[in-house]
Amino acid sequence: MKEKKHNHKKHNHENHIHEEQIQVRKKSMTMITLKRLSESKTAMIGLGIIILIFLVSLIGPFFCKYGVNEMIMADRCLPPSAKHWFGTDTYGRDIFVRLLYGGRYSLILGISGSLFGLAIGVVLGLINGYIGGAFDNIFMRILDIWSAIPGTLLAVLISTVLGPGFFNTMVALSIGSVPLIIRLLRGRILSVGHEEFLEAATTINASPFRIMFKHMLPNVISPVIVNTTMSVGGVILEAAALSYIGLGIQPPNPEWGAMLSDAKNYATYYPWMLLFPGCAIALVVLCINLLGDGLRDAIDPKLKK
Amino acid sequence: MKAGTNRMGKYILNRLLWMIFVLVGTAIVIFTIMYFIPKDIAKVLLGSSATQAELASLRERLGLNDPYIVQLLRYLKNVFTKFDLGKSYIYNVPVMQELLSRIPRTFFIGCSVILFDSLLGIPLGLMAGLNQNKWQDALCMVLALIFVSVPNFWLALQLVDIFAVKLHWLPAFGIGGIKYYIMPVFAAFVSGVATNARQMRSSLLDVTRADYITSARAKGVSERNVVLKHMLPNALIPVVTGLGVGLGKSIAGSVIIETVFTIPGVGMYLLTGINNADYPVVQGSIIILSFFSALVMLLLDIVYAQVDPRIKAQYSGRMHGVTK
Amino acid sequence: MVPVIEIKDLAKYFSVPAGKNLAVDGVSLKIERGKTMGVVGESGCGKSTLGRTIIRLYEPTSGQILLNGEDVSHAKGAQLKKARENMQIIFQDPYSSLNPRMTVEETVSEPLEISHKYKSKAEIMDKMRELFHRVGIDKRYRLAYPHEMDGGRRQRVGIARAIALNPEFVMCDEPVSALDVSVQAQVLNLLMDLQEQYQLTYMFVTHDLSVVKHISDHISVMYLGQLVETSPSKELFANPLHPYTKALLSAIPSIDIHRPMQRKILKGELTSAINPKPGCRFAPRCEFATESCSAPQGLQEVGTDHFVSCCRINEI
Amino acid sequence: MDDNNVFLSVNDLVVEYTSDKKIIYAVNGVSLKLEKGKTLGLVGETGAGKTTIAKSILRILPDPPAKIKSGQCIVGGEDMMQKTEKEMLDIRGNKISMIFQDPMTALNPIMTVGEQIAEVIKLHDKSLNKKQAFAKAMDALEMVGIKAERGGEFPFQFSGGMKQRVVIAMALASNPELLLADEPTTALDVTIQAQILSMIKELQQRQNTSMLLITHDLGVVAETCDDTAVIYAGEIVESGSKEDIFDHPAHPYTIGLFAALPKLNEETDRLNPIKGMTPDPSELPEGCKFHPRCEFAEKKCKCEQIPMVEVSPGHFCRCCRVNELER
Repeated sequence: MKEKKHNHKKHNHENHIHEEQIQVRKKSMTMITLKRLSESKTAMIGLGIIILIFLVSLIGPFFCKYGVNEMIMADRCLPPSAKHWFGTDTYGRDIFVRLLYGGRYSLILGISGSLFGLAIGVVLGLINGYIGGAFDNIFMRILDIWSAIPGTLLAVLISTVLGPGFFNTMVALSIGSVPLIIRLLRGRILSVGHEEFLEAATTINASPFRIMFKHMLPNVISPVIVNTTMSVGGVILEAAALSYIGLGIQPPNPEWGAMLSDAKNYATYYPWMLLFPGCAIALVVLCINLLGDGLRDAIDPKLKK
Repeated sequence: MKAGTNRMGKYILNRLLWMIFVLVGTAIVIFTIMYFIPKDIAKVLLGSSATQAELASLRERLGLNDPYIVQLLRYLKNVFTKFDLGKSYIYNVPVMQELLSRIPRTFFIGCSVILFDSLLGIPLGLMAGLNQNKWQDALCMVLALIFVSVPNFWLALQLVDIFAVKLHWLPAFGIGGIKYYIMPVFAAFVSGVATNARQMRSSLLDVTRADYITSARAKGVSERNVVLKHMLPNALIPVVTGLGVGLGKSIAGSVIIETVFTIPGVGMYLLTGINNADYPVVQGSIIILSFFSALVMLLLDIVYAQVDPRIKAQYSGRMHGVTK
Repeated sequence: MVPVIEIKDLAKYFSVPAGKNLAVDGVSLKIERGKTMGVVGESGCGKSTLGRTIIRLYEPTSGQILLNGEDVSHAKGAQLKKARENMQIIFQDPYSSLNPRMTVEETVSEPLEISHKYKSKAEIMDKMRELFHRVGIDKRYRLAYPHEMDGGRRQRVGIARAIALNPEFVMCDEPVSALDVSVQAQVLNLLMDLQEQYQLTYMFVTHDLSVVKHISDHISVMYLGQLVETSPSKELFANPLHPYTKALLSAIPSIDIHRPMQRKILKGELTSAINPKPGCRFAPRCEFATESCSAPQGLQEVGTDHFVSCCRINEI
Repeated sequence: MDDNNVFLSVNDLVVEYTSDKKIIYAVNGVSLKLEKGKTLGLVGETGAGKTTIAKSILRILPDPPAKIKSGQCIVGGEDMMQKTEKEMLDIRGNKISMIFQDPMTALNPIMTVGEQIAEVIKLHDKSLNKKQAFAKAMDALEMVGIKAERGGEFPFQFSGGMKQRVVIAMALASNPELLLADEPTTALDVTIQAQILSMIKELQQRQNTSMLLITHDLGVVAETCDDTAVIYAGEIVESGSKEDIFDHPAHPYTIGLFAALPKLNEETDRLNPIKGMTPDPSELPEGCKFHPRCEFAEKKCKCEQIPMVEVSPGHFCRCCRVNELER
C-alpha cells in the first residue's frame, strides 16, 4: 500500500511510512483557536454587537437629522420619543446622535489605549526576557514601583500633566496597564524560555531578533492577547471615569463618561440622560468581556469542559 | 515550630525593607511626573496680571528655580523625615494636616471594599467552580460579567436616585454615621466581587485537574474534604495575588466614588487639587494613596506567605537542593 | 587522526543562590570521527550541560573545546557561526524541541535559509525533500504542525533539522528517552543508519544503559559534574571498575528472568554539585570509602583506553 | 492459576472518554486476575489504557469525561462497581491504595508530608486522635527510610526519590490488601529506581499485599512480578505467568516488544522495531487492534473480533493466527 512515487527512492529505514492514507491537514494553533472561538456563541454575539456598534457609530451620524452638537432650545430635556429616540439633554441635543458619536471615542480609545499599552509592554517584556539575569532583577524592581501606583491614579496624574486631548488620554490610560503585560509575558517567557526549540534556534545561528520575534513571541503572546482583549473593557470604563471627573475627553465632545457627568445633576428629573449613556458603556464592555472570555476558553480549552 | 516563626520574621522584615524601597521609588516617580508639568506654576497662581518681579519672587519662594535634583531631594527629605508634603498653594495649609483628617474616611472605604470583595467573591467563585456547567455556575458568571461591565460611578448615581432621592432610605451624600457609607462601599465593591469570583472559579478549575487531588481521592478523602482541605487552599493562592490588583483599582476608584457622594476624603481632595492646579495637593494625595496601596500589598504578601509555605521557605534556605 | 571533538579540562559553573553549581568540572575526552561516545549518569550529574557546553550553547567557564583541532571554546562571530553549523544537537523532548507555531517545513528549512548556502528557494526545497527522505518523514507532513504528529515523527523532524547543514558532530541529548519502546528502536536505527552513511560523530547522552551500550563505541560515566570512568563500551560492561559504575550497571532491570542480576543497592541519593567538598564526590554513598577518598581524585589509566577516577581502585 | 485464590479480578471492563465530541476508547473489555500476595505486571505503551484500569478499580476516574461503560472489579469477593460512593471512601486508601507515577505532582504542595500521611491514617482509623495519627505517620516515614523529623517539611523540600517514598508511605500506611502501583519508578533514576523497587517488594511481602504493577518497562516486570499481562490499545493481548511471557511470548506484539529492546548481553547491529505507531484510541482499527503493524496480519485479522486463546495452561493470547505461527 506504499505510495508508488516513493518507491524509486526506497530506503532501508522507510518501513515506518506505511499506509499513510490520512490526508495531513494544515491547522496552525491560531486557526484552531479561531475555530474554537467561532464555535462559542456568546463570544460571537459579543463580537457581532461590538462590530455593529462600531459600524453604526461610524456611519450612523451621516444619516441622522440632528448634528452632534446641534442645540435645539425648544427641545430641551425631552423624554424618549419617535422624534428623539433617546430623548434630549439640557441643551436640547439629541442623546441618540451623541451616543453614536461617543461610541467612536469609547471604542477607539479603548482599543488604541489597550494596543498602545500592549506594544510598550511587549517590547519591554521581550527585551527583558531576552537579556534576563541581573537586568531582569533591576527591571522587576522598577516594575514594582511602577505597579505600586494604582493604574487609574497614574492615569489621573498623567492626564493632569499632559492636559486633555485624545492622544494624551490614550497615553494616560495605557501606561497603567504596562506592568501587568510585562509580568504576564515574563511569566510565560520563564516557562517557555527553557524550551528546547529556543536552544535549537541558537544552534542554527538564528539572530537574537529572529529568536525573539519568530520563536519566542508567538509562543508567549496568547495570554497577553486575552488580557488585552479584556482590558479594552477596563480602559473604556476608565476613560469614562476620567471624563466624568473632568479629565480626559472634554465637553462638548460627546464622550459617554462626559455625557454622564453633564447629566448627573438632572438624574432625578430626566433619568434618560443618565440611563442611555450608562447602558451604552455597560453593553460595550459586556460584549468585549464576552469576547475575551471566549478567547480565553479557546486558547486554554481545559477550563471549559 | 520556632524555626517557623523565625522564618516568618525574616520574611516580614524583608517585605518591610522592600516596601520602604517602593515608597521612595513611588515618591520619586510621582514627583518627577509632576515636575514636568508644562505650565508655569507661578503664572497659574498669580494669574495673568502678575508682574515679572512678582512671578520671580514667587518662584524663588517656592524653590522652583532650583535644579530638579535639589528639588527632588528636598521633597524626599521633607516627606520621609518630617512627614511634610508641602503646603497647599491655594489655602496655604500643610497638605499633611488636611490629609490626616481625610485619610480615615478613604481608608475605611478602601478596606471595606477589599473585605467585601473577598468575603463575597471567593464563595461565589467557589460555588460556580464546584458546579461547573450547572445553573449555579451560569448564574454566578452572568452576574459577574454584568457587574464587571457596569461603570461604578454610574451605578452609584443610579443608587442615589433610587435609595436616596426616591425611597429616602439612605443619605445621598456627605459624611456622618455608618449609613452614609453603605452606598459608596456597595458601588465600589461590586466589580471587585465579580473579578474575584471569576478568578476564584478559574483557579479552582485549574486545581481540580491537579494530580494531588486525584491522590487525595485515592486516599479515601470525602468529596467535601477534598474541596475544603486540598482544593481550596491551593486555589486561593492566585486569588490572593489577584486581590492586590483589585486593591489598586478600588483605591483609585475612591476618587470617583468620593466625587459622586461628596465624601471629603483623599480622593475629593485630589480632585479639588487638580481643578485648582494646586500641585502640592495633587502630589501629596497621590503619594498617600500609593502608600496605602503599598501597605495593603504588604499585608497581602504576609497572608500569601501563610497560604503558600514555599514563599516563607525561601527565607530559611531549606529548599531541596539548596540544603547545607 | 585529529579527533572531531576533543575537550580538555572543560568546566561550566553556574551561580545559584546557595553558591556555585559545578555542573561540569574538569572533564576531558575525545571523540574520533564516525564514532559514538556515550555519556551516562543520573539526572543532575551534568551530562546534558556537558553536551550543551561543547556545542557552545553555554559559554564554558574554563577549559578548551577543540573541533577538528581548532579551539572554539571562546569563538565569537563568524567563527562561532561556522562552528555551530558543524555541531548540532538532537533534543530529548520531541514536544518542546519543535516550535509549536512552525510547520515541519518551516522548522527544517530554517537552518538552510539562515546559512545562506542555498541560493534559491528551489534549492532549499530540493535539499528539504532530500532531508525528509533521509529521516523518513512522508512529505505529506510538510505542512503539519508539531501538535499534529506523534513523538516518533517529531523526533525525526528534530533529526532532520540537526543534520540539515551536514554537521560532523551531533550531540544527542537523550533522544529516545521520551519514546515508547517500539518507536525508540526505530529512532535508534535511524541514528545509526545516518551515522554510517555520513560518517557522523555522536555524543550520546542518556541515563538508559542498555541503549547506550547498543549505540556507543566508547562510554563515559559521569557523577556530579566529573567523569568517574571512561572506557570502550564492551570493556566497561565486561569489567566495570569504579564503585559507582558497578552500582549503576547492577541497577538496570534486566529482562533475563533466569539470571537475575546481583543487585547492588546504593544508599542515599544523588545530591547536587553545589559547593562540593574536594575529593571523590561519590564517597558519601560509596561502601568502600575511606579517609583517602577526601583527597582530590584524577583519572588514571587502568587498561587500554580505560580510565577510572578512584584512589582505591587497586584495593577493591 | 488457582481460581479460589484469586483476590482481584477485573472482568470485561470497558471505559470510554468523551472529548471534543470524539469518543476515546481507552479500555475495551479488559479482564485480569491477581492472586493474594502476588504481583501482576501490566505492561503496555503510552496510551494503552493502563492507568485508566487502575483508576477504574478505585473508581476515581473523573466523570465526565470518563465513563465506566461496563464490567466488574472484584476485590476480595466484592464488586467495586456495586459499592456506594460512601462505601468506596472506606475502601480507598485502606483496603486498596494507589501509588502514582509522578511523585512531583502527587503530593499536595502546601501540606506537610506528615499531615498528608496522618490524614490517610486518621481517615481509616477513627479511634486515633490527631497526635496519635501523626505519630503513626512518623512510623510510616521511618518505614520507607525517611527520618521522622522531616515529617514537618513540605513536599518541595524533598527530592524526587524521597517524594516517591512519601507517596509509598502514604499508600502503605494503613496496610492495604491491594496496591495499585502506576509506573512507580518511571520518573526516577536507575539507582533510585532499584532502591524503591526493592523497598516496595519488601514491604509488600511483609504485609502480604497483592500488587498490580503498571509499567512500560519489561525489565521492571522481570524483576518484580509473578504474572504478566500485556495490554495494547485498551485490550489485553497476552497474559500468563512471567515465565510464559518472557520465555514463550506468543502474541506478535509481545514478540515485537522484546525484539525492539536493546539487550545488555547480546550484540546486535540493528534493533528490530515494530513498524508504525500505536493507533489513535478514537479511531481504533477493526478486528485485531494490532493488525496494521503486524507482519503476520491476514485478511481474517482485520474483520473478526479476536478472542483470547489459551496457548498453554494459564497462558492466554489474543491472536487468531497464534497456532499457525507457533515455531
